[in-house]
Amino acid sequence: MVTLFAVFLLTLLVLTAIAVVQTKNLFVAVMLMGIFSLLMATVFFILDAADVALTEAAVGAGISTMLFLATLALTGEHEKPSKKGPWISGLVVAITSLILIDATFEQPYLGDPMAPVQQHVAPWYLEMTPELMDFPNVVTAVLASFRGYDTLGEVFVVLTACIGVLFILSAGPGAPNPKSPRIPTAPSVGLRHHLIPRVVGKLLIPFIVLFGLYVQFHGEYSPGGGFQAGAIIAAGMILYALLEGEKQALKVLPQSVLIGMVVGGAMLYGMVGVVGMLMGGNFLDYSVLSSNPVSGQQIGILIIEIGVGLAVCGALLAIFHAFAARRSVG
Amino acid sequence: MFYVVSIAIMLTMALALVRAFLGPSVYDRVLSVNVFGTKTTLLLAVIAFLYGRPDFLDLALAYAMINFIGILAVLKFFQVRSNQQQKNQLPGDDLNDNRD
Amino acid sequence: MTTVIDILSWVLLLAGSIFVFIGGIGTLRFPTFYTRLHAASLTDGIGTILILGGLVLQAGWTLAAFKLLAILVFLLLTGPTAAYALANAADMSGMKPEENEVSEVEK
Amino acid sequence: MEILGLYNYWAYVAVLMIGFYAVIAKSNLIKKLIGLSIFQSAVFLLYITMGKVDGGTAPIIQAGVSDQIFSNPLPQVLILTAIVVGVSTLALGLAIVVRIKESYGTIEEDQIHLLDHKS
Repeated sequence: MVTLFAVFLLTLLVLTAIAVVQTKNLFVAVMLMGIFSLLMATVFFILDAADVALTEAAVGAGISTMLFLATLALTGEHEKPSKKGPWISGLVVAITSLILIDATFEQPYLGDPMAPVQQHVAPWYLEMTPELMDFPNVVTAVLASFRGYDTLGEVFVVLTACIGVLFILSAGPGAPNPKSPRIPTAPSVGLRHHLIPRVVGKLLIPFIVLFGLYVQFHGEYSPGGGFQAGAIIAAGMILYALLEGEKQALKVLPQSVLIGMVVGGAMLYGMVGVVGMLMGGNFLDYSVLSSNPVSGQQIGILIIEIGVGLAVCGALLAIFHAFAARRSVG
Repeated sequence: MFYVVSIAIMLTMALALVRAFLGPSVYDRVLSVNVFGTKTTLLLAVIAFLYGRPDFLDLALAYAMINFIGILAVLKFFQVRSNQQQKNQLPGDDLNDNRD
Repeated sequence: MTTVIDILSWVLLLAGSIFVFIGGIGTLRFPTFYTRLHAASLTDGIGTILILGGLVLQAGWTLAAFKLLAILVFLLLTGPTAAYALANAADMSGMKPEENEVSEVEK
Repeated sequence: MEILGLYNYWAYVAVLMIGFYAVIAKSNLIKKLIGLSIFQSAVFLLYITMGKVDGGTAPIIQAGVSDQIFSNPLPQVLILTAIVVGVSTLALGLAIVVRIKESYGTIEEDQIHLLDHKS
């Protein structure tokens, strides 16, 4: 029955995707992308991926919508009709989709427990997590410990992307110039004139941050962890920036602190691995961190999740501020 | 029982989606995104019970928060854009006929 | 006792879904933006209260009930705020209710 | 349910191809990035679909409940990190679009080509 729900939602998903692509107004496309993300997250939840649904909701529907809006404010929102005919692209897409649909008939059916992907490694993870880490969330265990190398790599990708964005957006005609004072109508005033959203929003920010901390530190027991918590806290701080203006938000968390968070988070993650090596284990093997291997694993996972949370939160906020600080040119 | 509720919510989601496709003004679309977000929150809460795992209600809470922040971001976007249009004295694209 | 609570929660859930669905129809069928906003935001409020209230009765005295109440408080704070913000933004952009009505009918 | 067993894969193909079409056929750079996001989401959908097990539940072990079947945690971990990495690369792309707009005054691919050929 719930599978039928998934079928219905997937149909809506495909329709939304078509609408996103065919609309000429980019603002509308971004709004529909928000719906697309929410639908995607619901489908993930129905397909048993609670952690992924939380991430997709916080990142896809929240952060990327805001990034798109910040870009649209700088570039304009009307798509000019393309001169090149869609026929060749349509043909390429049609042929590729025929090949892919042909390939799907080789796939195991949805939920088939005998599918090859279910036979290897995953049962071992499910079996060993209670034994080695003694906490229930297998996804966190795999993320932070069994496949800790992967996650370290991802954190450094986020760090690199953040550095890239800051470099690209710190030069050029639209770059924020500290010497010239802002004109009062600049985007930095925040939503001063909207009393009700301001009051309600400011009331809710502490709870959003608190919820983010809960997601961060309860990630071993329920859906959550550093990635989700970082995104949720970043969304809360972005709400503050929206309400009170960029300047005020940067006073609370200056750009230097944010960059410190990104670098510090990534370094914290790496240092846990190095400390493990110094204590006689392998890189990112947390068992040696304490006399009891299980509590060693738990300590290691807790610390690296904090590192991930700091890095993601700092990176997303730094990127948002880099976009918001630019003036639109011509 | 939960099935009936979730089907009703999903049908409402579909109706809101049709409104998002039709427009006609951008505000209608933002409205339907908002309706869609709250309905998704409710749907998740119901499905958490349907699956017998009410500990997953965190997700619904996160959705509610993110949806609100998204709407305020849109509001801010409108404000920034109207500021820009005043500043540049551009003819400005009329918001109210975005039929596409 | 449990059957009474069960029946009560079902009644709440059913009433909530009816309200939610009516709101959905209103969002789709009403002629102007402000009327659609009216349909959506009002039924959002009552539908949320009823559905989450029904779920709270199902959950009993557990952590889940507390989380549901948190979601309820959150939605009740944010829903009307978002509706107000939207109406305000539409009004500021020069979309007046009465003009809009006329033009929409003509279209 | 047998007939619907492959529906998720078809939806994945449809979404993937819609994103692909946006990337190759649209000339607006932001539209291309939106298409890329859609494409990316389709890949996420494929992975999560492969991890689902019939009668399973999310891989978070409930205390006091035995004999539970869990869905595969591995694809979920891969996608969880991929989503966050996806948004940071998206931000990089958008930053480049902003700079292109400032340098060329447009974000339409064909006009950028024209400007490049003129100079």
